[in-house]
Amino acid sequence: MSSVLIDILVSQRPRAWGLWPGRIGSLVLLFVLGFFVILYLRLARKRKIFIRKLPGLDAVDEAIGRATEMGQPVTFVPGIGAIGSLDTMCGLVFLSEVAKRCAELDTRLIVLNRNVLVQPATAGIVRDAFRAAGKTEKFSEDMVRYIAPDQFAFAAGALGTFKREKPAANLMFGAFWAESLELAEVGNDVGAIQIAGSSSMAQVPFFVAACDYCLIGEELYAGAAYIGRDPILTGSIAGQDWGKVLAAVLIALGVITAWLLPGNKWLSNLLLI
Amino acid sequence: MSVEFASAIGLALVVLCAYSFLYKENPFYRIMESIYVGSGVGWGLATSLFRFNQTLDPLYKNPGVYWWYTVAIFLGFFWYAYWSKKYFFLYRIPLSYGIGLSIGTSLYGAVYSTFIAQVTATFKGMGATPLETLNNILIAVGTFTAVLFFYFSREHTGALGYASKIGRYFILIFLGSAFGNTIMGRTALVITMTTELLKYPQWTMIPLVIAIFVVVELLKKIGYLREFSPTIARAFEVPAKSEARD
Amino acid sequence: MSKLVLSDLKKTVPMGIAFVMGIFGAFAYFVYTDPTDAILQNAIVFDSVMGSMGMAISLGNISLIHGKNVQRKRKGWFFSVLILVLMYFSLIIGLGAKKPYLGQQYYGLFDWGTESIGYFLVIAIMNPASTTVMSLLAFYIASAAYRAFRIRGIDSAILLVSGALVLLGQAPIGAYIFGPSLLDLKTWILSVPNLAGSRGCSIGIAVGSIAMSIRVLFGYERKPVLGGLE
Amino acid sequence: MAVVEEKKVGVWDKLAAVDRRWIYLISFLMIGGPLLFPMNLPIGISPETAALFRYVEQMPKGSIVALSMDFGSPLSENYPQARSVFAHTLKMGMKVIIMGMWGQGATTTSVIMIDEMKAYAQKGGITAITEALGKYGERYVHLGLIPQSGTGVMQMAQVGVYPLLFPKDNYGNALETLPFNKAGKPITQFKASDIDLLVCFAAGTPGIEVYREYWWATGICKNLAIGAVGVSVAGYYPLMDAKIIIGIIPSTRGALEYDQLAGLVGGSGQSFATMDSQSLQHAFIIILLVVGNTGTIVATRRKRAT
Repeated sequence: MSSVLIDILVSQRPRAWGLWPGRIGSLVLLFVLGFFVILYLRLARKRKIFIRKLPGLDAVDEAIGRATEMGQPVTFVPGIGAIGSLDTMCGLVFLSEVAKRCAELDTRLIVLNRNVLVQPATAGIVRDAFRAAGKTEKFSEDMVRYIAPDQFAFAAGALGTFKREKPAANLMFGAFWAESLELAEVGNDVGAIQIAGSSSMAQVPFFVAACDYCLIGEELYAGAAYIGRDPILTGSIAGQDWGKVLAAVLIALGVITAWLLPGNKWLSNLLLI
Repeated sequence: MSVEFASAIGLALVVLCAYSFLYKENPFYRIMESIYVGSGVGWGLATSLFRFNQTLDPLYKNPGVYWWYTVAIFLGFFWYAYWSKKYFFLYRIPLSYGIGLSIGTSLYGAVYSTFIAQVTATFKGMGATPLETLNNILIAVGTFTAVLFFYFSREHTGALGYASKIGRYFILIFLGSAFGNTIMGRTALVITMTTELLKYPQWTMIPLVIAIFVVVELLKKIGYLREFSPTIARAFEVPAKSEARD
Repeated sequence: MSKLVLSDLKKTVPMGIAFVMGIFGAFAYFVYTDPTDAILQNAIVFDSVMGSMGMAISLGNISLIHGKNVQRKRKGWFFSVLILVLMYFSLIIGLGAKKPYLGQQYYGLFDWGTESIGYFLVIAIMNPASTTVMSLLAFYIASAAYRAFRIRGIDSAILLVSGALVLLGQAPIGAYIFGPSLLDLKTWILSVPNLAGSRGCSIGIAVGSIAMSIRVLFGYERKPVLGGLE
Repeated sequence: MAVVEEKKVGVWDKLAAVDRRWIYLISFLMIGGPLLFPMNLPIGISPETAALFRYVEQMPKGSIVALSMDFGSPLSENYPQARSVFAHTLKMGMKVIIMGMWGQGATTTSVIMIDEMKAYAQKGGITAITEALGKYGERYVHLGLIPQSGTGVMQMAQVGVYPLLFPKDNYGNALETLPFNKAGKPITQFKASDIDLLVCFAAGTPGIEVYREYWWATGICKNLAIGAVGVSVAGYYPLMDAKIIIGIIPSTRGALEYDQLAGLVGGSGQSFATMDSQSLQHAFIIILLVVGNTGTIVATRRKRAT
């Protein structure tokens, strides 16, 4: 960053230090949303919190079971996002459960990676799952493949892998871009049961069209908390719900104000302090 | 032969090999795939080395101030600990740093641009025309119910059931229209590639590749190509017998 | 005893780093002071330098897996040879191409005069391959639409109708057959119900991502940071 | 009994389970056919493209138009849009600045665009464009890549294009040697506020949201327009609704619409034949939907009957 830019930033400040004007509402909201999540993480230790079934999550086990019966591999794609993206992290959480099941059932698992830094994380998770099942010798480096950094070089490699390995189950959780439909269509073509999840809303339509089950948007994050069947993590989903209730209440309040007092913007001003 | 001419021929071959995948997985596609993947990795690495070198510019110019770059470089070597079974844990240091920082820096964006901005954009009352008013109502109702569609800690029955059902319809319209909206862009790409292919000298490759393809398929049908020696069959992953159509 | 502590440190230190960086990164966006601004800028540069150091993992991993394929003469080992050769070849070409050539810019570190081969790699292989592989989507969309858009209930009917209307509104042929009002209908679908649906999803994603961030930062969800627990 | 059933199965069931390769083949013919044998179907004009066109038409001669080339190769959907707007603004006598936040688009693709535009203008005998293209540095400048995308754009708004951001143009000419000016104000003193219209051809991020944040929201330059790729068009309607952007050029279709409005058919490098391909492909997908659903309805009817 050049010194001129820092000067500009400095010149925009009212004082030497303080809270950014326009961001205070966001900060308060972040605290509120975070409070609900942490509250429910605590509450879940004391009592069981009901979470409705997410369609698709139970199907993950079924899909792996089917692959085991058919003697064909399971493929897993943790998205093509960077390691720091939350979608990729959800993908890693799903992978750890999938790898655990595959290690228990002796099913061949193939993980396809695009990002250099996600590759070691996925390798570590799969290796860990096999070690936990006491089958270290069954893990091979070939299970976790790095294909290419270029988006469509990755897609080309993944499509070829699908056609050659003929997976019976194809699981895709993470951040996807234009290659989503290619992966899903070819996976469907080779007859795999497909379960996908993404918060890239531009790609969800294609997953919905070509996969058997799809986790839409927030369901991916909820699914990541739910898949391990850990009661504490599952409980925190109820904290998320309070965030949505808050959003719904804000929308209702804002719309009612706009109808009753046209031109009055107290609520949006409040949120954008 | 000029570089441009060779590139044009190469382009035609690459495009035709890639499209052959639509018919089925075949060695031509696989050759294209391997060349593309290989050169993509190598070239990408060369480019990122260049960018890395650029990032280090301050260190070269002013090592006294930017000495901490060397610390980053040193910690960067920890990535490679993942190959070791004993020192695997070292690799978590750069990993956790990156994850922590990117989660932290994305929080403001998550609250502001995907929550507050979207919520406040819904605050609309009477419009200038009746249609606009209706649209404002629809958007408000749609957003309100679509948010409730994602409510997890209760079964969707009763009032919540109705709301989430309406929200579901809005989300379905969103999914359907996004699907319909994409086709044009993808078709445009096929048009570009086909136009490229129809230029001279690219088009000369079309009959050639199709002829090779047909000949190979015919030879397979007759059973001639089954006679491959095991070494070659293994090297090219050619199936032992002609593949059954599904 | 000491062993136990060490194995704990292997987990707690990374969790601690993630927590500290996460909280700091978040608050540096809300608070302004000279030191935090400077530290945040430098922390991001630090991350990018450290992250760039990991890029050779790709080289190692591909050499390892495909090298083994070749060594053991596994099925399709010829293609592994192809990948390995092309990878090292294009790495050298890429490193050596520095000057612009035929209107293309190159980002080599050294001046080995390999621009013409680099031009071939980019123009003949990588650009067309990337566009062609992307354009396969046009065909997959057709077959996906054929299979998926079947009316089985009210849900799939909504999906089908909204998809078909936008589809028709996009292409000139739609307005040709149904008149310009179709264009208005398409615009209305995109700007009203589509907007509401996507807004709802986006608010959900915001809430979900904040919850996920908290679970990771506060150590309730450890798998992403630890990359395997052992 | 079973034989009767078999006969009833007939066409629809076969169609429902058709090998998808037939779909691929027909799609390919639908797209490739019109390129060889054009039909030249007329196309309607979208209001969002017309809005941008009308805005450019009413701008006075000598206004500054900046094109932000935020996409990759010339094979991209944005390329025809950029060409189309470039041709029109040159013809209308505007002064054009070419820059961008994406490496490839801002440098090599822009060079290709200028070359192809020269060839197009000479071939079509459009002297206004040929003349303008002959005066590099006076009628148009190619500044190249905006360093550090977002921060660079902010710097342009606060400090100006010179000397930190663009000491030299894309060809290495020092900026002070160029005669480019706005009513006597040389380019070295340009700031974002001197730009009368910014058209951002965005394939993704960084894209229009950067200009929106640093230029529009701060009130420095409120005249933004966007050339959008098909996938993201839907997301920009709210922006146009909120009067944040003047107009949208949707996908390659928008480029052709703009050509038609500007009376420069071929200016985008797109022809009506390409739109014929689009039409046929879209029509084919509609036919697929109809066939698929008829098949399903027939199947359910039969199930009920038995």
